[in-house]
Amino acid sequence: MSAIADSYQDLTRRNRMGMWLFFLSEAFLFGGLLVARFFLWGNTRPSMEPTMIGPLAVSYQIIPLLITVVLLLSSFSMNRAETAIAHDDRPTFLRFTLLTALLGTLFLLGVLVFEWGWRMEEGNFVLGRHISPTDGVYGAVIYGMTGMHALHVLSGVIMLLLLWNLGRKGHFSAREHWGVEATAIYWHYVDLVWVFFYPAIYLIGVGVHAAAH
Amino acid sequence: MEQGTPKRSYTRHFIIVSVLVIVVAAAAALGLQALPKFPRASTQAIVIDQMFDLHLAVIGFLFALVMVFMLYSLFVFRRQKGDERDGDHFEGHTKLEIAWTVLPLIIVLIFGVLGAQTLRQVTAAQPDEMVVEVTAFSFGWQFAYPELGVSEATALNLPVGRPVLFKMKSLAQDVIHDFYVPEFRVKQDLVPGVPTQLRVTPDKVGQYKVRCNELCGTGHTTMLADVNVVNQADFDAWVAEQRAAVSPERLAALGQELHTSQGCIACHNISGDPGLPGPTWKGIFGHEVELVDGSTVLIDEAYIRQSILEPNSQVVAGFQPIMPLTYGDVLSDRQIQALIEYIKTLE
Amino acid sequence: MENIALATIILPMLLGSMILAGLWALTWLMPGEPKSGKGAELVAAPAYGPDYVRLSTKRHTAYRTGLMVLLGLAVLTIVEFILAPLNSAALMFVIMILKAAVIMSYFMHMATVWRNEEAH
Amino acid sequence: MRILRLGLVQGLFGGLVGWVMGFSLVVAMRLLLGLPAAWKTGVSGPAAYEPAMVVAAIFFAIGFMVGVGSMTDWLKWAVGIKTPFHHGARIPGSPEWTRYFSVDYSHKVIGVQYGVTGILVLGVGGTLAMLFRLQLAQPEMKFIAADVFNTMISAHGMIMIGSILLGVGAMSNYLVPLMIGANDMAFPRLNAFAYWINVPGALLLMIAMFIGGWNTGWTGYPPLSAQAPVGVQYFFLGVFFIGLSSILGSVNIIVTTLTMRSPGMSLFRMPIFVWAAFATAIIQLTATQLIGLSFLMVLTQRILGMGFFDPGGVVWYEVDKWVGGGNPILFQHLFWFYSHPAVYVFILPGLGIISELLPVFARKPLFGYKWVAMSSMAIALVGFLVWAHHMFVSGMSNFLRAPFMMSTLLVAVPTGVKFFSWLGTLWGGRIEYKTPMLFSLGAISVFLIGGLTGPPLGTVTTDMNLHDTYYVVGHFHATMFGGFVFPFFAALYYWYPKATGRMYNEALGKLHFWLMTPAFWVMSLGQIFVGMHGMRRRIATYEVGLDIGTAQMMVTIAGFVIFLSVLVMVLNLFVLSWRARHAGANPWRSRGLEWQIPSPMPEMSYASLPVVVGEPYDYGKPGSTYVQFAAPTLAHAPLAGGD
Repeated sequence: MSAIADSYQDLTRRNRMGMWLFFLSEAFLFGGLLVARFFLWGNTRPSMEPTMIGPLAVSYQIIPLLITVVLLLSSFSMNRAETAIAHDDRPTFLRFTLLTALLGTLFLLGVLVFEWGWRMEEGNFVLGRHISPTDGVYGAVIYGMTGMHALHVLSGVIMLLLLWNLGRKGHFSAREHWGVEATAIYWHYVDLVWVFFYPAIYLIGVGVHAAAH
Repeated sequence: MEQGTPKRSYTRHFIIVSVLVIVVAAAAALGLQALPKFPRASTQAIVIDQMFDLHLAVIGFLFALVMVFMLYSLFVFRRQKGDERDGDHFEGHTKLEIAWTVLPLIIVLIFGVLGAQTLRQVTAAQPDEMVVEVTAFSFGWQFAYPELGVSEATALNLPVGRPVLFKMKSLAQDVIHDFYVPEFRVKQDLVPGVPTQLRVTPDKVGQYKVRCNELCGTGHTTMLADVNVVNQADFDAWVAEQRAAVSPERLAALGQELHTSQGCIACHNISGDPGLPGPTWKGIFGHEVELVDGSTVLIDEAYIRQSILEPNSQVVAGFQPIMPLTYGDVLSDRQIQALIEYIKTLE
Repeated sequence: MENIALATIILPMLLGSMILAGLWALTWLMPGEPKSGKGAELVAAPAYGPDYVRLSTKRHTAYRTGLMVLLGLAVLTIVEFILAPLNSAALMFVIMILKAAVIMSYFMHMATVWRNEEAH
Repeated sequence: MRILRLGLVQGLFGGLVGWVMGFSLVVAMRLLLGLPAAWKTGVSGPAAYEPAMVVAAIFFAIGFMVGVGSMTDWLKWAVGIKTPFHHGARIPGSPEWTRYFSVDYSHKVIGVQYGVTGILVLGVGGTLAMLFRLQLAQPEMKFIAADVFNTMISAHGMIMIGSILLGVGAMSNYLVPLMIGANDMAFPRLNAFAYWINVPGALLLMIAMFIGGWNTGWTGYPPLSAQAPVGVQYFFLGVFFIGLSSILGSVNIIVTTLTMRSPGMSLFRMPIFVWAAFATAIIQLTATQLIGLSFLMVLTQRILGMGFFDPGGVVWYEVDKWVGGGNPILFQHLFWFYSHPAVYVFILPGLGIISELLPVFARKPLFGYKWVAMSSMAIALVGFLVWAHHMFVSGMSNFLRAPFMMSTLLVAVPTGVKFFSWLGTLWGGRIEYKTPMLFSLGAISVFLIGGLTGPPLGTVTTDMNLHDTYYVVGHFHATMFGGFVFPFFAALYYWYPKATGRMYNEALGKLHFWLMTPAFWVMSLGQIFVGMHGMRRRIATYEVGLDIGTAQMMVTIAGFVIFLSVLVMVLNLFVLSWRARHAGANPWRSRGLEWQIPSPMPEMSYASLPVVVGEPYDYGKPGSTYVQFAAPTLAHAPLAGGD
């Protein structure tokens, strides 16, 4: 017996609803992390002591700000890509999808290298330039929040690359591009989470200093 | 669909059921009140038992209401053999629904208010409270009476009739325990890092047990301590006996524990390694050190006590005056003595 | 002190110029807009998804909306950053929610969830 | 080799491969970085390789899901291969029974898979309970060591919760599409995934018992769980995967309910069970994330040293005090934000089943349909605001106690509406006593015990006495049996003829009921009684002096009778009934949609489109119909009308 012959419209409507329910569900996960942050930190946050980037001593604040900008730009280019395929403009769609994936990767690198501070020291990987995950609740919450978010960015980047590959092979059109829409709203959702996380981690509260130990 | 029957009259049924409900409710309430009660031994327990009795009365009534209605329906409205007809067709009764939404709501609100009131009664500060510090560890209890100079008691001795304020903690590296004396009817968790408190006024002489009531690992079942509620004279005698029993070794052991639990360890290590914000404790007792102002001082009991109470008065050379000023409020005399005894042992 | 000076003056400028540079780069990457009145023909295909939600939206209008949203979010981010020293969590939350609302309504097309697309 | 082609077997193989891969990955990375292979020195066995064990468990689940084939279609989509949706056996020509051991997209197969797995897991949890009830039958018994005892009660708790979630999944997956006139769920592949992820989840829970166990109780409170044996990690991950199933399953239920109803079925013409399943899905969708998060936080605290709940981790300095120590109470807030609403996940579908069955057997409309439907939603919503009543004595902020007491007591109001509506439904009916009806009535009586013992626990002062005593155990088991176990059995008996086309043995069904119900009363009341007489929760033994030995003995005996009665049911439904008589399409003379089609149901339940034209429970109203069937058609089922 054949499948239920539901139209692409019906399926998209369900998919869209399912996707948003998934977002609602994830909102509780990220909300829980925010709750943990406010419960454990109260009105404090780890202060951002200046750090050396090349020869310049810069406030550590700049790195989260830079990666925030990168994520924001990626959201914009995602929107571009989606609008393009909605108008059957495949070359633009492909270009901006790839650009989004690139910016997403840049964001991930920003988190991994600058924010978490993974680096090689004497042949070993060392973690934590200004804070490490074992630094009490400050380290725990920062790594918990950025880690959970980075995990979602990573999956988003993978989805974008798959999307780009499919688009390259001629999938998606103005009429049928649920795949693009899903990836796009997922990507924006990841950005949306960062909208809450960035101030919660780096801007709200009084700076607290790491004890020498 | 099957033919419905003409509607029956229910007045007679309602009268019978109402009578039955009243009878059964009365019987249930009486029966529940007559259940054997666990002995009680505190004034808080009286309040709590009254609240519970009130609950039992309502439980009895509601149990009777639902069960009598249900069993009566099951018996009277059962289907006769071969009767294929449907029941009477009525879909609901809005006024009735509103009634059984609003009435329980009112009862619930009353219970909420009563609950809040009794909570205030149970937790209210009493005049002339005796402070008892309770420390739980895996898997045992320790009690201290800072006002009486008694520490490290393994059994909880309380004078009858005297309000007690328990200040409770679990050690920072330990797990959650719970202080529960069933006869007192109150309990409170002891959480690492979160000091808690509980008030009890024992009102009956007797021997009870503190029972750990939060799963804490292998020894949870046997994590008990004796509670002796005694009259004032016996209590005084016990205090005198305990005071005599304080030894430097026991104090040093307490000092070691305070070193971690009070956070001293963050700045003062016991290994002798440099690098922490504060001086090490290893091998300093009885030695002279240079202070920031260039003078020297002998590290003796007086100096240590002074350094804890007024940390910035005599700072050792090479260190910053950053030690918190709060330890004078946090630590009792005995605890300071314990730290001194501990430092003495670090050769 | 230097940190505060850095935070309040240099960084917003840096951020602003970065965003502008990014915008410029993206505009450069963008395909050419229809110069004449022929843009209307490009709209023949349903502009968004299978449900004709933005059938009437021309492509360059949609692009412009995206750009405006980006600008708005950038401005809000700068405001957030500059106002951080005020240490007002409430204010931060207002801005966060504002940004979230913008993202959800424009980038994520939240309205499409409730749209009943039986008319086709 | 048909057996090797079963999804289950391939999944287990994939899981094993994944486990080995994950374990070697971590060990290899450690060796590459010049670290010793063992993570911890001074311990032996699994504990020394904890991070490797954790990664291995995650890979185990992934390997299982890939091996079983529930991700095949998605992986194909990712590279652009279209996979047509099809019903029927995966491998053409293989017999019907193989479908139940492999990935299958039919919601009816998935429902049965959920149900059977649920009963199997129920058996494991029940066996554990029987073992430690032996220890508790008399004071000061010593035949189970304290550590083993702790692991057993913890495992009993979580395994039973897993089994209940599976049972809830069985009911909602099987019944919701049938009841709303849909041929399948909105996302059949997701549905299959949501079922199969339970299998590695449940397996991890059981493996956890054998790699050191865990002594934390099912609640897993840190700091205890941060210090517990390595088994606690597998417990966390097992719960995590079962939780993932809850979330994905609930997405499916909500979308299905909102978009796939038959024409004419407005929201207030849905069968009442659909309302209950819908309310349940809302809770599962949102709250489940929080238990996953809280367990993940302890997991990372253990292997990465992230001190969320470690009060000793004080390393920061602010103006004049040290800050940065973790707080164990945060865990309890996150944990109970799920685990209290979870209780409503367990009971709401059961209460829905009771409301569904009473009208059929009383031959009367459900009294106050809209009120019952709304009471489900009210319970679900209020359920989000009451979590801290599990923490009245936990040391949380004092001012939170009174508001949470108030909100907790409020739950009594919608629950009361349900009870009174059931009484209204029975009143004036023509009640027929078949096994499903008996179980519904038994459920009411048992749930009444559970419900009435609740308010003393919700009132702070009485809770200060009763908290974490056996009173709680009695209360909780009464709500679970009344809210889930009895209705689940009722549902099994009720829909059994629909699913299999055969009628179970009525006498054995009644025997099951008459063994189980009185035994349960004894057990529940006995637990409540010993709880009020100094019996703490989760203790391996108790003193002679408490004088509760007789009551404990009765509880144990009653427990064994319940266990026996469930075996009677298994015998009845799964052994004897294969040769039972045919049931016919509608043995209960029900008005429900699914009873108007043949039993057992065809692959495509509603080949002809059902159109709802009346109220669902209009028993006793001459000439009323609920559903009419359009001419047989294969055209697509249009979306819901109205609403």
